[in-house]
Amino acid sequence: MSDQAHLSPEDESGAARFQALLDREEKIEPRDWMPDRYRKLLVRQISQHAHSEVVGMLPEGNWLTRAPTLKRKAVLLAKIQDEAGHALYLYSACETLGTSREETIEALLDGRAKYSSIFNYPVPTWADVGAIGWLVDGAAIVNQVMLCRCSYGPYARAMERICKEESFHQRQGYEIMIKLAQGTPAQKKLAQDALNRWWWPSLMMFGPHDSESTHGNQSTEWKIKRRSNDDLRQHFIDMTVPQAEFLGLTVPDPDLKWNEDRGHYDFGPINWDEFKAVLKGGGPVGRERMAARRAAHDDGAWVREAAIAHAEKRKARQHAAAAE
Amino acid sequence: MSDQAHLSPEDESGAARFQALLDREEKIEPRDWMPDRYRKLLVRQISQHAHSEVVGMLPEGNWLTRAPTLKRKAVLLAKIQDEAGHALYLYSACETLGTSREETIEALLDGRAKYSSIFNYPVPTWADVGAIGWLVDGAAIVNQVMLCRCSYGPYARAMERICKEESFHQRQGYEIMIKLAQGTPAQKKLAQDALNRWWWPSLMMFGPHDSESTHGNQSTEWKIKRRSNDDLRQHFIDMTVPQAEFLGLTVPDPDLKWNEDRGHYDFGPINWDEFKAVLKGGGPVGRERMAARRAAHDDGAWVREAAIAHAEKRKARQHAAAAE
Amino acid sequence: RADLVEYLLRLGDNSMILGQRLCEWCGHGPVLEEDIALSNVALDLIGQARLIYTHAGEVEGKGQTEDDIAFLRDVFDWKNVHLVEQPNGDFADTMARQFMIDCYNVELFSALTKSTDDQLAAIAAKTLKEVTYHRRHSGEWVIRLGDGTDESHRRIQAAFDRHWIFVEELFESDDLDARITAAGIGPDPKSLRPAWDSMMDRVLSEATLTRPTADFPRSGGRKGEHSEYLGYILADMQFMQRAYPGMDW
Amino acid sequence: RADLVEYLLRLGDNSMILGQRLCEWCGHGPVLEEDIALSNVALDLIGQARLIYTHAGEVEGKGQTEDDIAFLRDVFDWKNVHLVEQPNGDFADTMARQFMIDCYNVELFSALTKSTDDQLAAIAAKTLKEVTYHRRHSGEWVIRLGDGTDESHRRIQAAFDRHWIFVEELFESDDLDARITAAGIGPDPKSLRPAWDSMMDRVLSEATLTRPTADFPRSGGRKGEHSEYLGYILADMQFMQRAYPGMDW
Repeated sequence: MSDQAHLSPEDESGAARFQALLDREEKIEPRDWMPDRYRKLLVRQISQHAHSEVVGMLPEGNWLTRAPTLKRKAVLLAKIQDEAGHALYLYSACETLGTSREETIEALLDGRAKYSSIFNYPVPTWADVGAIGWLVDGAAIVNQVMLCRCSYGPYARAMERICKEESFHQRQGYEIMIKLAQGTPAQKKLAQDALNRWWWPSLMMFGPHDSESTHGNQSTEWKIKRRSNDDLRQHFIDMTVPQAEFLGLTVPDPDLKWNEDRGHYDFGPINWDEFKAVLKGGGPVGRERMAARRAAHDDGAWVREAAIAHAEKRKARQHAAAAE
Repeated sequence: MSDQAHLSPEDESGAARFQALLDREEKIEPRDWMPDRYRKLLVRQISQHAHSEVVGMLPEGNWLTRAPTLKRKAVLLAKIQDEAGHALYLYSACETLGTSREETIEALLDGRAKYSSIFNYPVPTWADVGAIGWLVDGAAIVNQVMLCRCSYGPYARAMERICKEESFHQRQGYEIMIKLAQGTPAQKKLAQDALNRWWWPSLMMFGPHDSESTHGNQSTEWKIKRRSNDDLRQHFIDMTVPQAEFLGLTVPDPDLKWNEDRGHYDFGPINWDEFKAVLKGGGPVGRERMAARRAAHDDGAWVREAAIAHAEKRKARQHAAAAE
Repeated sequence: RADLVEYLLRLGDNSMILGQRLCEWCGHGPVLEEDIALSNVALDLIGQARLIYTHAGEVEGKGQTEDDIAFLRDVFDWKNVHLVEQPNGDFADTMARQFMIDCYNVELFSALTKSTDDQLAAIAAKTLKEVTYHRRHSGEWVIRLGDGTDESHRRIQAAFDRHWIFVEELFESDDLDARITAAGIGPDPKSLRPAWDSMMDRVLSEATLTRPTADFPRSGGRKGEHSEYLGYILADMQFMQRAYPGMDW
Repeated sequence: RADLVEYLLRLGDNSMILGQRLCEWCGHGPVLEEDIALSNVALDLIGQARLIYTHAGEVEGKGQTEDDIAFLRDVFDWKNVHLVEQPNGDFADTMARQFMIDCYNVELFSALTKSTDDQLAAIAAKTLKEVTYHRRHSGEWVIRLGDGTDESHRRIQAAFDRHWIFVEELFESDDLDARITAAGIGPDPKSLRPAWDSMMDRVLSEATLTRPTADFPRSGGRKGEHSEYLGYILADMQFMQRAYPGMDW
């Protein structure tokens, strides 16, 4: 049964307007009529994105206390702070769709909502921090640049703000890689190892092949998603391979080579079994990530309650004072 | 009112025998009659000694994960293991006096019983581990050698076993100091710093001056304590100063010098205010030590309960099997 | 000059170690806004340490960089007070510790804006703005927690009780302080106490909390005497520079 | 020869890291006897690592000592399995982890007593006695906790559930294992599984526990892939050798 099947007359005019806005490439705004499934699809995607920012603080946060220089420590702190900020924008965007931050976070903590499974890989060395900035943030940007043109106004606008900061992060990550690649043999090894571990998971960030994607079509029709997974992935590879060459590092894909005819890099088959296993099983450190988030939430409960209680007390006092 | 005041006829013959044993330098055994205050004094002293072994595991335990070589790590592990063993002997000695290990430990955890306040000083460097072995164990041995001749049999025998191991510990500690003192300038500095910090607290381990000692007299009469605090302290200093000289380290006491007439080292005044403050306030890390012990006890409660429950189940099953 | 270097280390080490401690909160805060606020404070503190260390390196004139100073000294060469190396504990512990040091820093850096050392005065002017903001933030939380629920009141009171033994050390003076004060470089620590006390009393009272007392105050941090926590902090913090000496990052 | 060195590191690193983890228990055990028992196990494990590393250094022939091998390698050069680097958790976690590795070690070192490498065979003979004792100790605790109180049953079951994802890795084989097996130096890890399974099943059943299943087993430790815990373990463990390089202790 499609959304159209039981529309009231009012809804019908809303639906028409919704389609007209889409057709004219104008933004849908919170108070506009929108199909239920459009709303759900957005909530799912935006909240997943928000959770990814939050969970994404953990792998890098790991290296805050161990960053090799004070400058790197400060830059990393600022980056993680930005990520928390991004999560705030995105939770707000979710709220414009009628889902509170509390509900959204509940869904993460009880396992109903997902976050990017890229954060379920461990970050054992400093070079990983560089590789995450370079590759993971790089892949994220490719996605996010597209989402700046998404049909839902608040999401598109949040993405614009996020993209600016994210490209700064990507540059910082690449800078870490440059330092390592131009450094001692030990540093070069760190860099190459990190590239070896993060290359394929980064490619998987764009999701399954278009032929297997479940939400792709509807998302594209509604102009939430404006380019296909495979298209975005190819774009990322084309952009990143020359960067790896500049670093003097080897991309861990023997099939990788420039295809003059296509004007793109050809690349080897992706191990989708691993992708599915990580999605399903939480990946090497998925359990640790969720445990950390749950602990933060549970340990913080009394703080949040105190803040509310105090705000109420204060309000009551102001009230009493005003009444006198 | 003295113990003698309300002795039954039976007690009186016991008291006579007790005194006779003391006079003949024979040991008092658990089943012998003994004055209540003798028993209490012993329980106080032995349990304090046992607690010191237990709490003493913590400062050095700190360096197990950071010992500079595998050999040192192994030696330190063995030493701390010995200390736990000493505590077991001593808790057993206490039990011969009618006080269970549980009661004794309760008294430590609720603050009624004391432990050596030397363990309330922090152990910030590896050299401290050496200094503890050399000075703290060294001072302990001086005390313990005397206690091998103590009038209470089980305590004296526990002390004999302990003394053997303890002198091994002291030698290990001194060996650490030798390595440091013969090492690089950085190592020498570590050694000298540690000596500076541990010298005076070690001297305080022998307790207040004889003129101020509260339990000294009675203890001496009953042949628990066979040499005075000041006497033992002097012995320790005479023994240790040449060792420091051999190391090429400077004892942090400008008044220290050999007194040909006395045949002993003269030394400067001890800061008893610090001693009292540490005793009273728990010293720099007393709170942390007790918190660690309480946490170990509380976190282990379910384990101890499980062991008892299982033992009972097993016994019941054996019973049932036997009854069939 | 050696005095000035030593004095700068005392200042920088406080900021450095507290900043390092706050880094541990990252991703574990009670609410996202606090993750942001705490990392903001950490960022300011580490920024302060960098400026102060760089200045110290220049004054010393032996070519030591901010990183040499932060990553190549062992425990006994650190001059921070005990308060900043205490574990984060729960959010109340962190906020009590923070408010205590923030109040101190506001008075200290306010005095340092008049330092005869121009560079230090300039650093202090920048820092004063930051620590004033920190104090507002931590002070608000002290009030919120003190005058919040029963549980939060209990926790924040316990946190102050636990940390009060570290107060005396903040205001201890030694010979170096005397020379620094005489040279007009920095204030006598003792002189900062009345303002600290009155700010503390005001906020504790608004938070319906009781001012604790301390029997056995800690001391000696400025001379390199530290708790056992510092060694573990440094083991993590310095790992990369120790394991990969002299490399560029 | 490079194969043998690599293989020895895989063996030694397991003992080393687990021994290091057990050191953290010191002074914090649930009862004094366990403080002694756990440090005894730790002592054995560290002793094993020392023998194995020394042998590896000799085989390699580049003058590396046991300490060079233990203290100068960063995360990616460690070959231990994930299981041994897991945090101690509560006593149940420690005992579940211990029993799992003890059962493995008994089978492994039992096979290694027949190694064509004489030195390794000698080490294995000594080690086998130790790990057999360890297995008895941890096995008794598994039974005691499983068949103890409701709480202890719940905790030890949860501990096995948590650690089960690390089982597969113990029995993984790679090319190196194939060559090692072919040379008669050590057993094929896969071949140890049946005995491990049956011992595990016997004790779990006596402990009234359920054998868990694992969806997404960890792997790769032998190739240098590790959890984020190992870096922190090494930061503490290696601090002294990193901060004071090349000195005698």
